[in-house]
Amino acid sequence: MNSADVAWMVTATALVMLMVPGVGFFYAGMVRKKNVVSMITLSIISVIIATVVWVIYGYSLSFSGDVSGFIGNFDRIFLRGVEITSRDSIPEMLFMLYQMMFAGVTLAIITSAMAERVRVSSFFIFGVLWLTFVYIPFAHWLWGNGFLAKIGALDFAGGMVVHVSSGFGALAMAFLLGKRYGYGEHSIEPHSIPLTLIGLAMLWFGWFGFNGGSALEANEIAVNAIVVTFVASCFAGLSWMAVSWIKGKPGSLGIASGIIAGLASITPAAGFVDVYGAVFIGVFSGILCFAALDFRIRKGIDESLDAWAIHGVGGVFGSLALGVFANPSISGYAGLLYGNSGLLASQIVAVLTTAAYAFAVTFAVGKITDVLMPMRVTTDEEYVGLDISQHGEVGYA
Amino acid sequence: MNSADVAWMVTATALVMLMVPGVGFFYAGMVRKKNVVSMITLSIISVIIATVVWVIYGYSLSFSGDVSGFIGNFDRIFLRGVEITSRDSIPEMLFMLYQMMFAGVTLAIITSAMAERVRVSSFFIFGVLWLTFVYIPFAHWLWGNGFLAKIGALDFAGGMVVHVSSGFGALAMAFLLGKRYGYGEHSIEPHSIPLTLIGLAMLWFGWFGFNGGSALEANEIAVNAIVVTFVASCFAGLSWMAVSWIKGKPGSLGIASGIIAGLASITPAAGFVDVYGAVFIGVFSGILCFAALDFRIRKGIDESLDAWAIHGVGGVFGSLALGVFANPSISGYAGLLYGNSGLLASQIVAVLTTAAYAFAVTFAVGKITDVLMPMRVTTDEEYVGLDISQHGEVGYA
Amino acid sequence: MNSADVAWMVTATALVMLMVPGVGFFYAGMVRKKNVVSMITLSIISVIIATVVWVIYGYSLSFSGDVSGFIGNFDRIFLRGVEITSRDSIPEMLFMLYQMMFAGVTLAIITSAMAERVRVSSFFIFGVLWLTFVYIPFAHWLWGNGFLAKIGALDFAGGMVVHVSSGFGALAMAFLLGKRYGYGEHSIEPHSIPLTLIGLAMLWFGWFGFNGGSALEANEIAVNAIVVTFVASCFAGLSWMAVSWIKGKPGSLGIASGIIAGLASITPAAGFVDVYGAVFIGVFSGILCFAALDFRIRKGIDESLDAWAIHGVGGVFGSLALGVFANPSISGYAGLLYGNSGLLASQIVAVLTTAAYAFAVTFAVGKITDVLMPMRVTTDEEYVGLDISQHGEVGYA
Amino acid sequence: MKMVIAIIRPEKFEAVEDALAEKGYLGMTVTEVKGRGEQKGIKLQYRGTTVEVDLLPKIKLEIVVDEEHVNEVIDIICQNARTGKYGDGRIFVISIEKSVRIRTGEISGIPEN
Amino acid sequence: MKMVIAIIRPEKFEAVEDALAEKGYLGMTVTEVKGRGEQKGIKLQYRGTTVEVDLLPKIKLEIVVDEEHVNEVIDIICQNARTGKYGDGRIFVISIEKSVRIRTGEISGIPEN
Amino acid sequence: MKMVIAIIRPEKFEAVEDALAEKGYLGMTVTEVKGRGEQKGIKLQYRGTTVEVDLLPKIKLEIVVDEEHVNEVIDIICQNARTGKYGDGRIFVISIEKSVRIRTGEISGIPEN
Ligand SMILES: Nc1ncnc2c1ncn2[C@@H]1O[C@H](COP(=O)(O)OP(=O)(O)O)[C@@H](O)[C@H]1O
Ligand SMILES: Nc1ncnc2c1ncn2[C@@H]1O[C@H](COP(=O)(O)OP(=O)(O)O)[C@@H](O)[C@H]1O
Ligand SMILES: Nc1ncnc2c1ncn2[C@@H]1O[C@H](COP(=O)(O)OP(=O)(O)O)[C@@H](O)[C@H]1O
Repeated sequence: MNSADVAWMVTATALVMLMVPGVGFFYAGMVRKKNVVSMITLSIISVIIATVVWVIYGYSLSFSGDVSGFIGNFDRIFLRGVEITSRDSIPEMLFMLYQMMFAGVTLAIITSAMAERVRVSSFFIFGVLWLTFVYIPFAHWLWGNGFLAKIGALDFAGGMVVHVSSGFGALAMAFLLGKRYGYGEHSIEPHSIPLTLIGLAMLWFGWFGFNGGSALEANEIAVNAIVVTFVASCFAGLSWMAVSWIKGKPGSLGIASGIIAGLASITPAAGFVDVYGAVFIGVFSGILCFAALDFRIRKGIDESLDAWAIHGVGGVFGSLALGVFANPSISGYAGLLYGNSGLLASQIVAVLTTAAYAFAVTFAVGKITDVLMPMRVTTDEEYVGLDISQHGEVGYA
Repeated sequence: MNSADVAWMVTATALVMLMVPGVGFFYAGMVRKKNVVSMITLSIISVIIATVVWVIYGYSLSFSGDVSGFIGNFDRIFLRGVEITSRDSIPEMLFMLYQMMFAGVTLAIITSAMAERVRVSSFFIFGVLWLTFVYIPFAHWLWGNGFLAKIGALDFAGGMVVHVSSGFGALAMAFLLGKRYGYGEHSIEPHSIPLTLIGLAMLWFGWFGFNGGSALEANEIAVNAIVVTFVASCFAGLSWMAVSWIKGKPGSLGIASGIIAGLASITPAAGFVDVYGAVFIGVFSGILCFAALDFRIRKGIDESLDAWAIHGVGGVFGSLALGVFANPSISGYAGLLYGNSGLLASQIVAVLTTAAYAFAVTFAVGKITDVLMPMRVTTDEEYVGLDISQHGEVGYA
Repeated sequence: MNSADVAWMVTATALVMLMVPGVGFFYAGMVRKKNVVSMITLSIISVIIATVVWVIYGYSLSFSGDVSGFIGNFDRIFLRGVEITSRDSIPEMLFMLYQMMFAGVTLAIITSAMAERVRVSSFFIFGVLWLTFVYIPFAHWLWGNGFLAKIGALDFAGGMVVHVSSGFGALAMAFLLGKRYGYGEHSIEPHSIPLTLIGLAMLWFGWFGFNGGSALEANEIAVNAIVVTFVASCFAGLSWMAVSWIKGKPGSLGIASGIIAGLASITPAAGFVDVYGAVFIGVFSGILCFAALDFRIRKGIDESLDAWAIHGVGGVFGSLALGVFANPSISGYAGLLYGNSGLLASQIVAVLTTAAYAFAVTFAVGKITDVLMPMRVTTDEEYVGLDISQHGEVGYA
Repeated sequence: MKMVIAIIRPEKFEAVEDALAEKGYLGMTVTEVKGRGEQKGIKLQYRGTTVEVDLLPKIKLEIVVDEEHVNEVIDIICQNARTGKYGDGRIFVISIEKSVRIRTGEISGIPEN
Repeated sequence: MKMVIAIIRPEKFEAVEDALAEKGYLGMTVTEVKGRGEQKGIKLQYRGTTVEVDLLPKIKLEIVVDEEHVNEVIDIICQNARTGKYGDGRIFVISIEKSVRIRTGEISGIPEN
Repeated sequence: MKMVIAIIRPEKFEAVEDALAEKGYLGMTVTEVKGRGEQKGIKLQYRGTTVEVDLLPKIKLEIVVDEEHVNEVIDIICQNARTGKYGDGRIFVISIEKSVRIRTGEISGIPEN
């Protein structure tokens, strides 16, 4: 055990944990006052569900062994045999916890598409199923030596495992659940931009642990990861602001969305690209995700808080971009720019597979949940708001 | 000096520091708008008082030497001789600072019972007395090689030193100060659940430093501590939610309370129990603390923000549970489950001693303060709110 | 590369990053509801501008080489040659990122003087110019082996580079921009004290990274820095509260301001003074900065959120105080108290130089910006608020 | 028709609301307001100087009822909002000339004066 | 002069505002209120027990117009605020005795009753 | 008795409040509202397009006084709330039929019309 690595990874784990309520606040500020409690609580519930699943079988199925490239085995069920100490770097128990937080954050992100209309009891069922049939397979495929890892696809900190899965999953859920009552007819305004920006602060801060910690050691890859992560986020904030400024004013929610777009996009690449790649990924992710958001609004799809446009599209873009920009001097992997087209090919396969799978299986999982217990509240419950109808609480007295 | 341990403990100290305003926000969201500033400020003042006391004599009396098991000596008064460097692990100066934050958090927790009615000037007197006559002795008894440590009682990160002391202290103060004007007659609703949940986020995040840092090194105990801490908190959130759901709806404040109950309960045990112990402690702490809260409401006791039901009862439960679940493979200490009944016996003695002492001496300290300067504001001051009457400020314009 | 140092410095970098939105929330709570988004966004924009400038030429001009003591060279332009690994301690790339956050925070602090009246587009121009002509020179003079470093002036974590520069810069901008419409005639009340205190929490927490990280290693200097930082902040909060209590009530904003005053004042000294020095610096900074604030209000200067009174005056005071209190047993530097008058002399020269330069050049930079694009919004835009007029958003629906 | 405008203590709102509902007075519109009474606000002794808190939070109820029910509504409010201390609030009655139900367009009141 | 007081659904506010502006009715004062209708609130079935949500957020508009425009204003509001479901709200008309423009001091209305 | 309803700029509220108190008019109820004037809102030139800010924050005062004091109250408000620019606000006077002090139950006004 290297105590310096432990020192960093314990911290990184805490940082990722903070992202869970971070997602909650980020989303909650953008919904109406009557759903603020619901929106934050869905994130908190997400990490609770993830913890239960992870401790029982999630970790084992993701990271223990491999069954023909598709899924892990049950050797680590109930965390059997997961040690708190190790010969080198960090103990498996710490790795387990760190990965658990990722599962929690990912489930929290997908609540975007359920905003202001999901039944809380059904969300428990959905959460368990979704982690089991989408998140855990993805974690295994890319990080548990599953088939995507075997074809050489790379995903440093979750461009596909976290962002494509939740982004395309959210898109599926938006189709399944349908629009919020009155969506498109009257404006549904963010009720508290400061709350959203508090969420942004937590996410931006937590992302140091998310990407920096994915090096799993306090080493040069961690250093590179946090540098490119922060640089990409700033350039993305700037480019989103610039393109949105052309049509109107530079809104804070636009800058915030750009920052998250940059963060999501650099996530898969943070351990492979250098600062120049980060600037490129940052600038283009801001533009691309803005266009995606614009597209989804024009199509009238109520994927309410844009997990798809930002995380989904950002994750896809970043996963492909790393196939181009991976600089062998960082981690040894070369992208197209450095004369290797194989990586980009693997990335394309992985992105297509994960995006399609996430969309389809999330839809199926949502459908099954809906049959077991309706996922959407009644019109009356939606009208009075989920805070009262689902939680019996009022956000602000 | 081991720089990896320093790296972790500096971080852990910062994390615990963040819990101080965290307690403030957590509490402040649950009081009425007219007392929001007061509630946050009481926490800030708590750490200020703790710092002054700690630097002058608090640290010395807690951790320097031992006078017949009951109290330390004055050798480290004014931090005389506390070094910023050391041969191994972390320097004493860092340990001193880390412990100082604990004193601050503990005093902040006890403000639960003073919510919406305490005179701010009296709180300064109370704070100094309480730290001197309750907190410092407890820290010495359990962590400064005092008599409870000598009989073999264990308290990893403050189940008794922090949670029993502040929880039972709060109960005493609730009796001493009496109910808020109108308590039980008209509803006193939380004015901002999002603010409470921001506090929750800080507490949950900070607890990584609170329990993880109590290993004092970046080692396997720290790893174990953060794993069991997080697992217990999630299971406790879930069990509290479940039992409260039976009677009504799964409120966010219930889930949040469950999480804090789980955190408080696992605190004494985090360095001794394994994940299974954590699941057990988590599940039962949620149920037990819910029952305690229910009991105190039925009794009409206005221990306003439930430091007793959550921290007090959670701390007692966790301190006893470790006597059962302590797994020798973690830190070498065995509980009842591993065939050792001695530990549980020590824990029972320690819990009874600390709970009774905290209640009685806090009551006495409160009474003395009250004689020196009334602890409760006038009815008019209470009616207009402490923000205006104590601080001359209005929370929200 | 020392992985323990990396572990700490990666964390410290994240902590300083969190201070950027921290400044935003701290300020935003003190302005009117109609400018809350603007105030937070200015901080976010600050770090974005700083990142772009830093990556392109800011880092190079600050820290690469030296052109006759006044400025660096272009060798590190576009971060050319900045490595992610190193033989000892931390890699240059991490140092670059850590310093980048400082530039961002400093620009955020100066927005105090622009509150509720700055045109967002002009702020971009101002930001680039100000970093180029004020911040970068200062960083070079004191930390890049520039002429102030050469005469022996010390600035541990930015008393002059960060606080004098932004504080005196803000004063200049207050003169340049003039008062807010209606300032002094009707009250301009803080719209959300809880939001300000959330900002305070982030700043206080982040300052562990700001001062502790300035040791650049997880060593005894880092330990000393966080201890004296926290102690000074508490004593300053207490002394500000005490002097303000004499005239009225102990407001939370006063305690918060005192804490920030203590933090700003200890910043230049944190690696050189011991706890006694910290207590002294803390107590006096609270009193001094309170007096400065009082003075600026009596003079009718609308330096709206008191960057000058708190950061400027605090930075000056702390920079001088270290010339007195520097204890050679900490880092080898002796102050007046330890019989060395040379250090104080250097500090006086450095403080006078930086304060005068910051004021004059910021004024010039502001004037130039104003010519290029008016820095102040129109009266109508100010009347409806910057949130609507600059960002097209409403903070709270 | 008359509109009964009552300004009451926030902590008495629940009691008033329930009492009105019990007697069948369901329709009402509620606004959070601040009020200053004729005795000015509460005086806080503070280190010799007296600080006056002028504006205290109140709840304003607007209840439109037929003329014959005005007195009953006033009685219910008075009984349930009273503490007997300064600040209990006021009830004002004004005349409604016309009342329209938006859902149906039906005009349910004819000007009475 | 009359004051038209309309209590409408928040989500219909924009439509009403725009429709009024289009017809030249610009002046208005808007307040966020909560309201309980004559059918009480919404009943949520919840595990056997029924939870009633009494007070729902509404927007109150106050529009002062000359007598001859009252009916048009009422019509515009009704048309744009109606969903046909319970909770659409009410319009009340009261008489204004005097109206003063603060900017100029000009008194633009003479008591009409 | 009359109710004087004044809609003024938030930044003028303090001045009005103090001026009223000085003359002995203590009782009042204050509501935060938003208002649109007859000139619509403020027009912001923005890159060619004009953005109109319709609803600006205002403070609504409701002051119930005896008939003979109405004009004085209006004068005080006008003097202290005026800036001379659009948006200064309006004062409306309505008739109160009955006024009850909840604390005592005393009915202090008799219908006057
Ligand atoms: N003349 C008035 N005009 C308008 N509102 C009033 C008037 N007098 C009192 N109020 C309202 O009634 C509330 C209670 O008034 P107050 O005089 O304190 O009560 P009490 O009649 O019990 O002494 C005030 O806060 C204010 O909102
Ligand atoms: N008698 C009343 N007095 C005052 N306000 C009323 C009254 N009746 C209804 N309202 C207001 O109108 C709103 C809608 O009333 P409701 O009866 O639900 O509508 P509908 O007439 O469409 O059934 C209520 O929320 C309340 O604010
Ligand atoms: N016809 C009206 N009905 C109700 N309120 C009005 C009316 N006209 C103006 N107001 C209120 O008065 C405020 C100021 O009106 P405005 O016309 O801008 O002022 P001025 O009379 O100084 O031009 C508005 O924001 C609105 O709240």
